[in-house]
Amino acid sequence: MKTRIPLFLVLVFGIVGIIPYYSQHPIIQGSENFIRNDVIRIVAAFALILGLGSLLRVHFDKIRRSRPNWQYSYVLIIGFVVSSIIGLLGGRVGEGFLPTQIGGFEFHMQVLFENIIVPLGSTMFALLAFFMASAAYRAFRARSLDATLLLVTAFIIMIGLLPLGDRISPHLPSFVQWIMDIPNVASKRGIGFGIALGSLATSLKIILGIERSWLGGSK
Amino acid sequence: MVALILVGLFALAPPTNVQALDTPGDGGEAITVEWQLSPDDNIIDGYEIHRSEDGVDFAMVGFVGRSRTRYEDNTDDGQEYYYKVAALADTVRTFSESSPPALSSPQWFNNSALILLIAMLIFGGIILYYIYVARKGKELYIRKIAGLEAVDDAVGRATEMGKPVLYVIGIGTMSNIASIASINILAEVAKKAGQYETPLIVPHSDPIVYTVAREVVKESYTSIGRPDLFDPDKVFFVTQSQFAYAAAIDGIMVRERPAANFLIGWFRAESLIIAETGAITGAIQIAGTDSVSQLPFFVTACDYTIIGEELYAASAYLSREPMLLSAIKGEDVGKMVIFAALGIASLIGLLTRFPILTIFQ
Amino acid sequence: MKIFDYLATIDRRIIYFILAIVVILPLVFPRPQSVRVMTPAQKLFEAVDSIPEEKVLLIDFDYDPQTAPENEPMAIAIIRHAFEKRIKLAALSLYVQPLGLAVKALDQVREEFNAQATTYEDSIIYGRDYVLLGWQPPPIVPLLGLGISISGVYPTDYYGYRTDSLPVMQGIRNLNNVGILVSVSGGSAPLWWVAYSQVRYGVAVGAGLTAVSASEFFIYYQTGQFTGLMVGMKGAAEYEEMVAQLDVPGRRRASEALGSLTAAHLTIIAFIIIGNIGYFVRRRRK
Amino acid sequence: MNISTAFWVWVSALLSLCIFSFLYKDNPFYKFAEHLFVGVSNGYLVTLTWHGVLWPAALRPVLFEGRWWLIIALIVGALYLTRFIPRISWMVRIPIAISMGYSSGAAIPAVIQADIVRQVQGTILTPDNFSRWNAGSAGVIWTIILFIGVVCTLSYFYFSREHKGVLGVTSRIGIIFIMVGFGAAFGYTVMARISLLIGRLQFLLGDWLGIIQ
Repeated sequence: MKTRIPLFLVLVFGIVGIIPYYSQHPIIQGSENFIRNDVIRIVAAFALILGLGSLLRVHFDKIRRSRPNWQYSYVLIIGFVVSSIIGLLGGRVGEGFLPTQIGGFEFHMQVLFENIIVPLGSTMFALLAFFMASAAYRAFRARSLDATLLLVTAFIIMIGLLPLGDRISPHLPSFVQWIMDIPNVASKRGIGFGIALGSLATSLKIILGIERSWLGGSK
Repeated sequence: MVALILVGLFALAPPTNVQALDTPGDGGEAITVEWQLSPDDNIIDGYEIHRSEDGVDFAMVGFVGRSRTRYEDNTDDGQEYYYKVAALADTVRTFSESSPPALSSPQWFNNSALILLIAMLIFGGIILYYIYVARKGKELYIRKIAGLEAVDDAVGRATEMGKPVLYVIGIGTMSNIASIASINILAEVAKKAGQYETPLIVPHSDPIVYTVAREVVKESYTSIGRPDLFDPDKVFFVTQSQFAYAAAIDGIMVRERPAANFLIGWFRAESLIIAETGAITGAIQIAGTDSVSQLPFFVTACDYTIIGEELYAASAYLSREPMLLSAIKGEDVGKMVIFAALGIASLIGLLTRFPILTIFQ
Repeated sequence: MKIFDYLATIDRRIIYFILAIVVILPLVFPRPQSVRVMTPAQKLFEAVDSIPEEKVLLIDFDYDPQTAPENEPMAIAIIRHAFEKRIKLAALSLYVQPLGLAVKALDQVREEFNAQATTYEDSIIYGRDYVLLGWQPPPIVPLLGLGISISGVYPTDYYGYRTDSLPVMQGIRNLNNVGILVSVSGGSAPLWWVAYSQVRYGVAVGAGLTAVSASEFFIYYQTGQFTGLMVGMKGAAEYEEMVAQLDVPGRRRASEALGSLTAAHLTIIAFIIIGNIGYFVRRRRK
Repeated sequence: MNISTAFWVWVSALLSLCIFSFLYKDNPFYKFAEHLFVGVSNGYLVTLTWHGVLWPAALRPVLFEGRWWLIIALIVGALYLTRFIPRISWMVRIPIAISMGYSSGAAIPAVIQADIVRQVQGTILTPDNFSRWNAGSAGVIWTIILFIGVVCTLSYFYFSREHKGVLGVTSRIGIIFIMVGFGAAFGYTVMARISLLIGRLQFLLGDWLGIIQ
């Protein structure tokens, strides 16, 4: 019972996902649309909160057992609680009943997003430019014929993409476009076929109940 | 101007044989009108489509350019329509005979999806056949991946230099296929390291992958009769933060100076930091991942790179696990089908005038 | 050759410092850079430009703060293009953080136009000229739902109005009323719009891509599944160039960055070459 | 150089510097910024989930718009929470099965059409594909090179036979195409990473310190 019902459901809803590609009959399109908009959407909405539960539990645990860097878990939890209150009660752009403005100073959710989440997120990835530069100097070697071919192509692309490349020769940017349109497409399409067949196999095995790891540990 | 003068002298010849039929294989509410070109097609502007519900008074519903013979009209199901097509040159138009009445209705099968259905049955059939065959225990051959020789050499070299081996599984979770494939390769590396009694360090960034890997390493040591070699301090959980994990591994590389680094699994941008420090410490580095965006960096920073699907093949080769073997074999035969489709379609496309591309629309 | 031994052991932070200087100088002392428009961006511009009166431009915001520096100039360039040509615009996002960036970009361009506008007609009004539909997870819901009914997926818009009641949405039922769907993305959302929405409903799809995943997307451009592409900051600069020819106001952040991009690329190439010279010299000595 | 006086601009700038401090070494400022990022991001997720999804598309239709049958979906969704109740934790498989089954099913025809059928179509040797490059007769050569590249790359990932004989030659050619493809990815990725840094410096030098206009 614990496995037969889930496996039956995964098969039924798998078929519901496949059929509308093969029939445009209003009854089929309409019923699949209802299932997607009303069942799948609402069911999935709960999953969003689930990930949150485990995150908070990890950090409460870290504080209770005072594991290394437990002090920062307080920063995480306080940051979460304060921003949730401002967001839930204050509304997405300050339209809620909790006042999110004192004089000219606004602090509703959109302000927090643009001034805390955006700078932190984009600076995190800006670090990569430095790691790239350091790796370029100390690790990227033409250690084999393959690596040499890779680096030569990369140099052509890196220069061809720049306005400088256009000044060196008007043919360079079009040569870069040629590399992207022909050899690059050929290799990525060849690799892509393998990945497509792999994901097709995985989806099929899930629907037919052959792949069961998603059932989780407890049998 | 010339067209007008000509037209003024002779009346325009109208399009002929106007047919109206329910658009096949659609969701209804559409009628396709077809006709034969008017003999004066080359000098007219185009064709006007006129519709009537009683066959008497017609109103214009559409217009198409010269030398076009088809038009799809949006209609209401359950209402009969008559159609006339007029050849139009500037302001002069001549009407064709009216078509017989037509009624639009939905069909259950969308026949433009026929090729998609055939492809699904072929590829699905191949995959299921090999699952069935693998389950029955039939011997399935897979060639040895060149990367696995590099793995053996690397562990051998670390033993000669009396230095530990570092195995990094990346930041993937159990839902990443690359992490699962990496665990199978870890089992093999642990056996090799155990035989040579070379220490094996395995830092983790995902708690679940960590618990699975610990069991795998312990089981590998017992399978070569050396359960005593398992050291819990060598297989440990570091942190879930992407960059802190990379920084911690750099620390291990600089302190422990492993002679062989395995970077096999799911990686993202932090791969740069790890591969760089490994290159500086002079260790042999074997990388393997299916995250295509990181592969270029591994190829230039590491001594050997297992590329994309080779990782799945290596894991199947080592573990001999039926499900993994059936996946590789099924996909191989799928590739054969793609080879065949490319070859046959190209022959047809080159040698005959048949518009082969419309098949794959 | 002691020089190469020294060069090989340079501290990592010196390399960071060199890169920072090389990128900052061209920003502080900018030199105008011209950019040549290539076909992928040209085709995207023409597709957006030729959207008929009764159809709408649909923008999918699928970039988060991590790739905002690359993707945001693309989104802003397209929004300016749509507002300048009075093309009806609908925006949505498949994930939560891109939604915040959608609000930011749309507000910024609306303010730019309204600062210049004098009459009610030529200013940009929410609900009349554009709508922000919002975010409805999971992604499969909009990917397959928009083909049947847009208001079915988004009964109310981001600000809580009834979607069907908005003037801009009059006569817009589903993807058949969409001229082109442009996904400005730091991830793989453009692929899903092609695989799900285009396969089932045949909508035209264009994309603004982060350069990291660009090479994998060209296979869909070669077959025509993507009508046009903007690739990385250079693609954004190309689109900004074409929009500038419509004499639209506003800063062109991608074009301003081209000087630093040139300096940084040459520095990275130099690092790789020096590093390799050292590598081969030491290998021959061993 | 007119430094900004806006409170929030200073907050953004200081948080950016906290992250950049990781370049020197992992330190308390970086850890603080990283944890704050995870905390506030999840606060944003909760806000958007409630205002954007749970209330307008789930609770309000049931409570005020009389679409009572949505209650069934709400109950099924609530089963996700049984994960924390050991005795009936197996019931979490029901909503998982529904979501996973539907998305797997919807993916099958999509992947076949977009990633296999249409990709084969773009590779076939036929006059329509020759003219697609609108490069005249050169288009024939480009399509042939593309065809060879796809076939050879695909043969490199063929595991049922040793890479010997014809297969040895095709996989050698395949690896060349693969390396050129990786070179292209490498070049574009360098541009991407540098652009992200330039974007941040445009903010710090422009909006914050006012050095660049």
